[in-house]
Amino acid sequence: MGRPVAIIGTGQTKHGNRRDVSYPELVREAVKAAFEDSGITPKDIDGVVSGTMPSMMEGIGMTQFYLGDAMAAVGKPILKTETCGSTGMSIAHTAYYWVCSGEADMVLAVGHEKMREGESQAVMSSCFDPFYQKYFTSGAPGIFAMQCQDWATRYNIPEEKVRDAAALLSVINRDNALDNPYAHIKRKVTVEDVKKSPIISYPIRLLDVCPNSDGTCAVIFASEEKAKKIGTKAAWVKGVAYRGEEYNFGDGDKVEWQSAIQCAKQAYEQAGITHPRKELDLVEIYNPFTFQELLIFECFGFSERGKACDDILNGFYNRDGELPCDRSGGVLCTNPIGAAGLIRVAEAAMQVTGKAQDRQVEGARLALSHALGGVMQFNGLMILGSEL
Amino acid sequence: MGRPVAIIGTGQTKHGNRRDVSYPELVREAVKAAFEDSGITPKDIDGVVSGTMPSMMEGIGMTQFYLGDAMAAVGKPILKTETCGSTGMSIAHTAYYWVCSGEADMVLAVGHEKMREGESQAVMSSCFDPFYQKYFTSGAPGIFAMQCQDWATRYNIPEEKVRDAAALLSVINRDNALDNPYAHIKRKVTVEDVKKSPIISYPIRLLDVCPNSDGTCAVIFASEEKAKKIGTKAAWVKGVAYRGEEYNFGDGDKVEWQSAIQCAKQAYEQAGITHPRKELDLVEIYNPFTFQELLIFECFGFSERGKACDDILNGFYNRDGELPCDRSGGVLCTNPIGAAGLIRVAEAAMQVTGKAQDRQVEGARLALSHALGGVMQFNGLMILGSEL
Amino acid sequence: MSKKEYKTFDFELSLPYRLAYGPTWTRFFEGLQEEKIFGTKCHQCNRVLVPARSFCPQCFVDIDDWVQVSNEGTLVTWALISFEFYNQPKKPPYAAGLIKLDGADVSMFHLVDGFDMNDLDKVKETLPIGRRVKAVWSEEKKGHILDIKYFQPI
Amino acid sequence: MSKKEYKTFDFELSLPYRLAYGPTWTRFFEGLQEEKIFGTKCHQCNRVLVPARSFCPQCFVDIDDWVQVSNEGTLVTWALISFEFYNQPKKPPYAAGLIKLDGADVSMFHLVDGFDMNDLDKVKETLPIGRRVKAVWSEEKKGHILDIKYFQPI
Ligand SMILES: [Zn+2]
Ligand SMILES: [Zn+2]
Repeated sequence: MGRPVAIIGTGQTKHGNRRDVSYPELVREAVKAAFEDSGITPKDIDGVVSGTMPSMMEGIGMTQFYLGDAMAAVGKPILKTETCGSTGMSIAHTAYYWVCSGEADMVLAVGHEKMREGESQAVMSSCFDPFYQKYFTSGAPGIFAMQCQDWATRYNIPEEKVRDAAALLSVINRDNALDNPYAHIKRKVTVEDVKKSPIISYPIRLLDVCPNSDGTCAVIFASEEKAKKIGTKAAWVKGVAYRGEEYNFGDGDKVEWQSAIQCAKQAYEQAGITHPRKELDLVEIYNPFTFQELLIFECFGFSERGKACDDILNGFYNRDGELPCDRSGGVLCTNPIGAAGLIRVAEAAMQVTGKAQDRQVEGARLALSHALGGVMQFNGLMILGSEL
Repeated sequence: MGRPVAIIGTGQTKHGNRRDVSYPELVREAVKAAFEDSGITPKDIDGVVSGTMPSMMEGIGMTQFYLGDAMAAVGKPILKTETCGSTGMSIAHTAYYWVCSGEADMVLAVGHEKMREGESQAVMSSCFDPFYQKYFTSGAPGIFAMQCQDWATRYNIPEEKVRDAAALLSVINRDNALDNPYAHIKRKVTVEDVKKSPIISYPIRLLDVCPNSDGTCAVIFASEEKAKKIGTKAAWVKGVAYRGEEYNFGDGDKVEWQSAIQCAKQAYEQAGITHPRKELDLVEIYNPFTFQELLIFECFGFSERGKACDDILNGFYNRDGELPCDRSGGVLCTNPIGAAGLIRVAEAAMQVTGKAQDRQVEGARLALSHALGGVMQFNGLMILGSEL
Repeated sequence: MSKKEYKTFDFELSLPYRLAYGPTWTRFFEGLQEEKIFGTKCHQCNRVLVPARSFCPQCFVDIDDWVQVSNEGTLVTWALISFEFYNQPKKPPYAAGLIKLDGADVSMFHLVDGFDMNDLDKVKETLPIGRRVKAVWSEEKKGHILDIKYFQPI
Repeated sequence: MSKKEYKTFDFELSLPYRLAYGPTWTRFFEGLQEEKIFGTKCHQCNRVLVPARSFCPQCFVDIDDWVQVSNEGTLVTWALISFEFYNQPKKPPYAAGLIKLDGADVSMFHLVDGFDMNDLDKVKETLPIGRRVKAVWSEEKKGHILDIKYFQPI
């Protein structure tokens, strides 16, 4: 790792259907909140990193210049980073590298999406080559359903157990979202509600799936010197990793999911974590689909292979369990997709700085944030701690 | 500046109409060349940075995953950076920050575009908001024509002189391209040819304008330790800067062009340059339009205000002049737009390492590379030197 | 480059959008329907920004001080668009320009029209930099930037 | 969030494209026209990659050793698509799957069809993981991935 880098402030919009504001105004709402939270002003910022997944979601091909004013980028350098669903995490990584390089002391990272302005599944389908994969990906649910069936078969997990575990995970996330003032979907549901909701793509049902949200998240990264000078409680970056896989969905193994496994391995090494299940205080997993989150628990070493369902059913991932997952309600309840990865980072930062209010995990000192993108081709992580 | 960073190898495709290969194959052609030039293999790379302007140019919304295989990104972290016309420079900056941070020792930067696969002006128009500016930008030539008229009026430069200077600059660039094996347009023209070519957007004529090219450029950035271990002649990063302006075209002054002026100021400070006109050995300006390059000469302090025309007419920017410009033939002769900024970096690196073959500027030790983007909203620079 | 012609894949990508104006742009565009051009004034740098916006790009402060500016102004610069491209909003030749409306501190981007565009010399003669221009309104107004049909030399 | 409804701007963006297949994909897709599925073999990792490609994504070496694989293979996993979305290539319900063709070392992404998709239990019964499937060809072939109409359980 390079020189220490801290997160000194975060800001989020109220996420959801935000037809009440224009896209630049939505973005600025979170940017202003991040400045307020950190106690600095636009003048203090050395650079801005922005991103969506993809720009075409809102029909404007180069958002970083349409939104530059709203990100206080006038007179400053700006970078725009887009890596599909993992965009928000890549924004955080780019901002981190920039501060870490010594070329900037404070960088504003902004992830934004106004998914309700376009046809989101059609836009996402436009991300694929038209020769081959575009016909079969069928939006996100199709490929995630395939991954789930592959996983359950490989580890001989009974269909009913997978179904119950995923349903309970949906309930946990949705209950968590009730405590989150920024969350989009805030509705209490039961395991039975989830299991009876309409099938989207077997085994995925409506209540296993994230919504389309409008929203923005802004996070301010600072050097050690600046963070100490500003003096507010900071979250320290302890581990940063990202991995890609082959483009063709059929080339790789999405159960022994190398991009997830290897990326966690690197982040743990950097953070000095040897037993993630024990050492982490909470995790913010990028979880647009319940089933996939269960598999990720295994790939990241929180649960043994084939045992994530047992762990969730035993309360291990509950808010008062040993490793609370997505105390924010996760992507499952809020998905402005270009922001969603950065929201994971922001929520982890809020937790280790004790700013998470009603959703605070008591005594949280080490938190993992995650995002994934592509046809399950990319995984990225950032681990945050309360101490330098 | 952070720790020293070097460019240890570059690769380019033959640019032009490349319907003979698929987009991934076009990208890999340059990536392979960069590996050959540097003497390293994909295994040595810690990360990949990619970009286009914008992804939608080729109808594939997320090129970094379609092209990931071709960029040797399997099993590695990848970032995609897009900032309009300056994309290629932003890719270089992102790669530079990454190596500079100490989080990576070798990063592959790839800029790519297959402009001939889409309707380029229509795609570029899609970059604007549909409420307001989209109706008036009219592709790139319109706004550049406005900038030129504003500049000539402000400094009372006679129309004929501006016309002659721009025509001569076109001839210089086109002559230079004849020596560049990668260049797209390789055709000798005269000042009269330029002045008689069809009007695109007064005062801009056809031979004042860049082509639509397919092409890719790859550049490998390395830490000091790695560069020295590999031992090939390296180009060292001496200055890095980027500046944005307001989104609304009418808000800023595009003659006293702050993003260009401030960005040069920062890069010169970093590189310890006080007299750019004297100290630089050559410049690779992002020059899709002849007139604009003249104005940039002034904003960057090579020519006094209102005097760029005199300098060009006096041979100052000739290949054997005091400050050879775009010895590669520039964007004017080759414009795969997402690659074009990175080509400037690569050409500057080739010059200061003595690898520029027929277009070598003798004794080149300090070179400036540049790109711009947005509605003239962004300028970025990277200054390269032959010594650490 | 090989001489062999390989296959190409031809397709048209079509995507629908519904973008929110939000309160500030709704009010600005509703103003156009009433033949009024609104700016907002920044209390920090004292500039009147046109079109109206909800914050100042330079000062990053909220602004909500609405000012109606003149329908007349000065031509800062212009371009004659003579080339055609796919999806072009207007058929060439046409002129785009930056107009500094009386009462505004920044320029407005719009069309300049109302005279013959086919003779370049005539256009140059008609449009010296600094020429006074005024808004010509479309008959049917939709709360759209083209409710101003164009700016015409006066 | 305000209750007031502000204006929206509705538009459709339409862009045409002409993408080059290049030599390898031209040959692969021409193969489909002849009801042949081609892979290429990497001499470094010895994997046969389907669809054919010009280089190995893992080894990054050129590959040009063409291998015709079987039209039959094993179902690795599948999904039943039951929801509709704009621009969807096919009307639901339909199934997509990964098929490991005999002779190939990676799976091919395609449709699984040829039986009633409307009863989920029937679909699950018909498609156990590991089920043998074979390519069903379209009558009219265009050198397109859908020249394979779908893979059908055998
Ligand atoms: Zn102001
Ligand atoms: Zn191989």
